[in-house]
Amino acid sequence: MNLYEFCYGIIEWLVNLVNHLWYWLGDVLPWWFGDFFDAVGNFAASDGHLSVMTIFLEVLIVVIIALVNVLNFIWIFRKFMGRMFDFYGPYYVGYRIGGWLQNLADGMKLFVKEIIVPAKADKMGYLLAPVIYIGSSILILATIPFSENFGVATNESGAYVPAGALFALAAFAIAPFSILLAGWASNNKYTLIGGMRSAAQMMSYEIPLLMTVASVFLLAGSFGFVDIVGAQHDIWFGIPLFIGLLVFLVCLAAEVEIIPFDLPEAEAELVEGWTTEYGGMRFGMFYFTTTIRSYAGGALATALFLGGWHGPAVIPDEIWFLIKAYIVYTIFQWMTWSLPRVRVDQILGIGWKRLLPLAVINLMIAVALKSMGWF
Amino acid sequence: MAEMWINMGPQHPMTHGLWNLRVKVDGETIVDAQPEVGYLHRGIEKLCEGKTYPQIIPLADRLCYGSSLTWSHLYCMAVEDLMNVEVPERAEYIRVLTIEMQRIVSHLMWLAAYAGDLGLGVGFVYTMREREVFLDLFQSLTGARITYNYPRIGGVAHDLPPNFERDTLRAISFFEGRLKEYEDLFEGSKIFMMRNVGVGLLKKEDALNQGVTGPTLRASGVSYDLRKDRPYSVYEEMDFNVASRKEGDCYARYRVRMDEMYESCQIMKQALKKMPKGKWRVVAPRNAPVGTGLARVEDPRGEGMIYVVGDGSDKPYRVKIRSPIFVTVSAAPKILIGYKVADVVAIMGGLDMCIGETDR
Amino acid sequence: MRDKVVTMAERRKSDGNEFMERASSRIDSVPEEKLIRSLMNAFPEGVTGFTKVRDGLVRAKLDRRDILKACRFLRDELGFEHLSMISAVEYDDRFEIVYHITSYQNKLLLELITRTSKEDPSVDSVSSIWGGANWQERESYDLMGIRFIGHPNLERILLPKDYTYHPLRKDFKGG
Amino acid sequence: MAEAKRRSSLGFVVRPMKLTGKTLANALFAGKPNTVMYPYQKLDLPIGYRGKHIVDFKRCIGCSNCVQICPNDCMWMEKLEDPELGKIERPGVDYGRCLFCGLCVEVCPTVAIHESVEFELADHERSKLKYGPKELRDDTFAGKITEERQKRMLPVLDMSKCTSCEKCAGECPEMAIAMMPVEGVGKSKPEINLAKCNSCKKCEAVCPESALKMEEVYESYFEMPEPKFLLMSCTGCGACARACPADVIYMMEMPGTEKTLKDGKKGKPKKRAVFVLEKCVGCGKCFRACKFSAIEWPGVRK
Repeated sequence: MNLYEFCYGIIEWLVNLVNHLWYWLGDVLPWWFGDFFDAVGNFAASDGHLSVMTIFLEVLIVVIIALVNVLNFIWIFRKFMGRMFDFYGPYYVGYRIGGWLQNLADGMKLFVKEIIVPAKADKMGYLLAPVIYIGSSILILATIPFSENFGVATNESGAYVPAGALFALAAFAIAPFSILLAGWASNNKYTLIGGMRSAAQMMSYEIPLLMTVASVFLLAGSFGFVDIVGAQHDIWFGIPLFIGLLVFLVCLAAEVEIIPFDLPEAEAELVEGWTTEYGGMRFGMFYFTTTIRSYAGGALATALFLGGWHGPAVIPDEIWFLIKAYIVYTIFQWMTWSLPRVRVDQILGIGWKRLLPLAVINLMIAVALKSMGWF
Repeated sequence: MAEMWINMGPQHPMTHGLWNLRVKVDGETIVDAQPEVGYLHRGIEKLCEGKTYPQIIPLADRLCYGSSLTWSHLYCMAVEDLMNVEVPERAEYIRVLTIEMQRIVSHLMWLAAYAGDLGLGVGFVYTMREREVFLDLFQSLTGARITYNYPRIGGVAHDLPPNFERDTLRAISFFEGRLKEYEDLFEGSKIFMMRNVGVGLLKKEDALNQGVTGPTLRASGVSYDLRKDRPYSVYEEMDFNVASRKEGDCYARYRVRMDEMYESCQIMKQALKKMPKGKWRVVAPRNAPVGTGLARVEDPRGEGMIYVVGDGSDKPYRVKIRSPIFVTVSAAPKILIGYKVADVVAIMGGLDMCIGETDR
Repeated sequence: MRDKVVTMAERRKSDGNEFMERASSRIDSVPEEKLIRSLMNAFPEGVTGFTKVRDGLVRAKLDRRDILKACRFLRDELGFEHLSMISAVEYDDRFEIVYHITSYQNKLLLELITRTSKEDPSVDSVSSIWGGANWQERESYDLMGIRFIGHPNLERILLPKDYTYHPLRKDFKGG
Repeated sequence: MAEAKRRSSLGFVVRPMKLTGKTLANALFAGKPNTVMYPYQKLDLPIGYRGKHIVDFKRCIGCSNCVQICPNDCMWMEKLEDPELGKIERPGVDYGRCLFCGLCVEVCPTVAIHESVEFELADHERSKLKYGPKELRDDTFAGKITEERQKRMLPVLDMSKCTSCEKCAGECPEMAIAMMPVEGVGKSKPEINLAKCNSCKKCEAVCPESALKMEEVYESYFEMPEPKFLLMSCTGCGACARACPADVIYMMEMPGTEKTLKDGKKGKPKKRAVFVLEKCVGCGKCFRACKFSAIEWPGVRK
C-alpha cells in the first residue's frame, strides 16, 4: 500500500461523488447541454485524469510535510544557535513548545510589511527573481521520497520519478540564475557586485558537488532515489566515499551561503548582498528558501550517502530518513557557528584548489570500487 | 574597473564608532586610504576649562568609554602632579588593581568586536560573557558598570567592599581557564589564521615614525611598555613580562593582546597580595597652584597623556589630552595600502579603535 | 669635546642585535645629565632654562627659530624616536607650544616649550621628522589656530571644514 | 606567557567545534544558559550600586553643596513647607541629565543624600524625569546602609550664648581651644582646632552657659575653604547670617559705634558678622548673599 494507491483511492471516491452531479445535469438539461455535461463526467472518470489528479495530491502531501520540516529546521537553527551561544533562543512565542511559533510570528510579520519596489528597478526581473528562486527549491522537495512507498510515484507499481536525484540536482542548480537576476534588477551598484559574486561562488561550488554525486550515481548504477537507497542496503555509500560526503557538505555550505562562505553579510561594501533591495514577504521568501535549500541539501546527503531510510525496523522508514536529515543539519549548524567568515578570494580559492581535487580523488575511489565489482 | 572612492562611512557595520574611512579601490586592492575623524567631537578640552577639578573626573571617564577608568586615573595623576598631593599606599595598590582589571575588560571588548567582524558570532558572545564577570566586580566596587567615576584626586572613592579579594581571585582563576579555551576557538580554526596571518603588515620603522604606541607597536617588534620602562604608581613592585611579537601583522596584534590579558591576571594577583591596610584617600586642596602637571599612563590602546595647566583657581586653565588612537588612525593609510577591501575589516578591527578619545 | 654618542644610524647598522638591547655601558649613569649636556653643546643659545622635574622628565625652553634643527638633532643624534604630544596653550600675552618627545632607548621624556607672540602664532612644522606629528599639528591648528609652516596639508581635522572660529581660544565663549 | 598550542591538521574545524559543543552541552543539559530573561527575572544589584537618589529630610541642612558639585547641573533646590521642619530647602534631581556619578553623595556634609539600587527610571515624557524632593524623600534609608564616612563627636560653639569666660580654653587637655579676640566687639571667642580635639567632652561640661555642645560631625573629603571677612566693607546687614544653612555666622553688636540721632537719643550700635569656622560646610552662600563683597572666597574665578 504505497502513497499512489492511497491517493488514487481518494481521488476515485471524490470523482465518483462529483460525477453524480454531472450525469444528473446531463439528463436534466436539453440535448446539447446535456451531452456537454455527460462528456465532462466521462472525462473525469477516465483513467488519465485520475492518475494526474493523484500525482497532484501526492505532490501536495509530500511538499507540505517537507515544508513543516523546514519550519522545524528554522526553529532548530535559532534554538540550537541560542544554546550554543549560551542564551535561551526563542522562548516567549508558544513557550510551552519551546518557542516554535516564533517562525509563524516572523512569517506573519513579514506578510504585513510594506512591499517597496525601487523606482528605477527593472519591474519584471525584480518580481520574477524570488519566484524562480523559491519555485526551483520547492521543486526539489517534491522529488525526494521519504521512504520506499512514501514518495511521489507515477503509477501503482510505485515507480518513482525516473531520474529523481538528477532532477533534484538540476533544480538545485537554477538558483544562481535567480540571484543574478535579483542583483541586476534591483538597479543598485552594490547588489550587482554582490549578485555576481554570489552567483560565481555558487557556480564554482556546483562542480565539486556534482562530481561527488556522480561518484554516488556510479556506485548505485541508477539515477532514481529508490535504486540509490536500495543499493545502500548492506553498506552506506558514506563509508567508502567519506571524502565525498565531506566535500558534499562543504559545497552545500557554499551553495546555501552559510557562515564560512557567507558572502552577502560579509562584505565591507556590499552591506547586504543581493537581497538588499527586497523587503516584506519577498525578503521572507528569500530567507525561507535558504532554509528550504539547506533541508533539501540535508535530505540529499542522507539519501545519497547515509543510506536514506535504511535503519533497524523498530522505527518506521520515513522517521529514519527524517532523523538522519535532522542530524546532518544539526552538525551543519554546529560547524557553521564555530567558524569565522572566509574572505572573497579565499572562497573561490578553496573551491577550485581544494575541493575539486578531492572530488576527483573521490571519483577515482568510486571507479576503483566499481571495477573491482564490490558494488 | 576604474579606481573609485568607496566611503566606509560613519554608519557602517564595519566601523566601531563614528568615523569615516574613504578608500580608493582599484578593482579589489586598496590604492589609497583617508581616515576622517571628528564626528564625535564634544569639545572636552573646552568643557574642562569651565568645571572645577573634581567635576572633571566623570568627564574624563567619558573620554574613552571602553577603558574609562584608565582615563580618569590618568587625569587624577596629572592633577596630583600639579597640586603635588601625596597619594596613600593603599590607594596606589587599589588603583593598579582596578587599572589591570579595566585592561582585561577593554581587551575583551576589543576581542568581541574583532571576532564579530570576522564573522565568529560565538567569539563575540563568549568574550562578552567573560567580560560580565569583571563588570560585576566593578559594579560592587564602584557602583557603575562602564563609567565608574572611581579615582579621586588624592586616592580612590571607596574602599574595597567585604570579601572583594576572594571574588577577584575566583574571577581571575576562572578567566585564566577561559583564556586557554579561546586558544582553541580562535587559533584552532584555520580560517581565522587565514584571515589574520600576513594581513595588515606594519613595519617597525613605520610604527616608530608614525608615533603608533601600545599593543600595535609592541606587535611590530618594539617591546616598549610604559609600566615596565617608566613605572608610575606602584608598578615597580609588580613583576610581569612585556608581551611583544616581531611580525607586526594582525595575528601578532591579536597575540600581544591575548598575552597582555594573561599578564594583567598575574599583576592583579600580586596587587591583591601586597595591598597594605590603611587610608585610601587624602583630602585634596580645592585650588591648584599656578603651574603645569603632566601624567603618562600605559592605556590598553597605547600611551595616554594629560597635560594640565593650573592658574591658582579651582578650575584648570588648560587640559590637553593625548589620545593614542588619534595618532594610530593617522597611520592607517600606511597599513591598508595593498590589501584587499575584505581585509579592511580585519586590519581596522585589529587597531582596537575607540572614537571617544580620538575626537575628544 | 662631545663624548661618543650612540647614534640612531649606528644602532640600525648593527644588524642582528635586538633593537631594544640597552648598551648601558656606553651611556653614562644618569641619562638626563647626558641629554642636557649634549643639547647645551649643540644649541648654546637656542635651548635654555633646563630643569630636571623628576627622574625621566626634563623640561627646557626652546627658541622658536630652530625647532626644526633641534628636533632633527634629537631624533637622529640622541635617539628620540617618538614624538608623544604637541600641545598649544594660550596665555594672556603669548602662545606656548609644548613638545613632549620620548626616547625609547634611554627611557626619557623631554618637554620643550616654545613661545610665540599673540599676533602671529606660527611655528615651523616637525611632521617631516616624525610622521605622527602630522595630525597633532592639524589638531592644534584646528582648535587653537596655530599655523605650522611647511605642513603637507594644514586643514581642519575635528571641526567641519567651513568653521571659522578656533574654539579653544579664550575669547571664544561657546558661540 | 600562554604560548599558542600546536595546531593539528584536523584543527581546521574540529577544535573550535569542540568548544562550542561543550557550551551547547552545558547550556542544554547541565545548567541553564547564562542569560537572564530581564522583565521576568531580575538581577540583584550590590549595595554600592548608584541608582535613584534618596534625600533624608531630617539630616539635610539645605546647603546646596550637591547642587554646586553636580557636573551636569541636574540638581536644583526647592523651597518646601514641611509640617514639622517648617520652611526648608531640599534638592530635586533631573534624571534626564543625571550621570549617576555619585559626587553629590560625597560632597554632602551631613550624608543626607544616598543612592539606592533602583534604576528603572524610564518614562514617557522628559518632564516626568524631573524628580522633586518629595519623590526622593525617605528618612529611614540612613539606618539601612553601613556608613562609610567616619563620624566624630566634636564641640560645636553657639556664639549667642558665649560670654567669652575662657573656662573651656583652660580646661581642654589637648590645648585645642584658643581664645581669639573679635575685632570691634571687644569680646573674644574660643577657636577650636578640630584636628587636635579628641572629643573628651570636658569643655562641654565646664562651660557655664552650655554654649558648647558635642555633635556628630562627618569627616569630609573636600577641603573646607576659609572665607576671609573684611570688617571695613561690612555694613552689618545680616544677609549672610540669614543665608548660611549651618548657622556659622552670628551678628554681634560693636559697642561704641552708636550714632547720635537728631533728637539726641543713642541709635542702635552697628553690627558685624562673626564666623565660627568649625561649622562651615563650604557652600559659598554667604559669599553670594553679601552685596558689599565683605566676604572673600579664595580661588573662585568668575
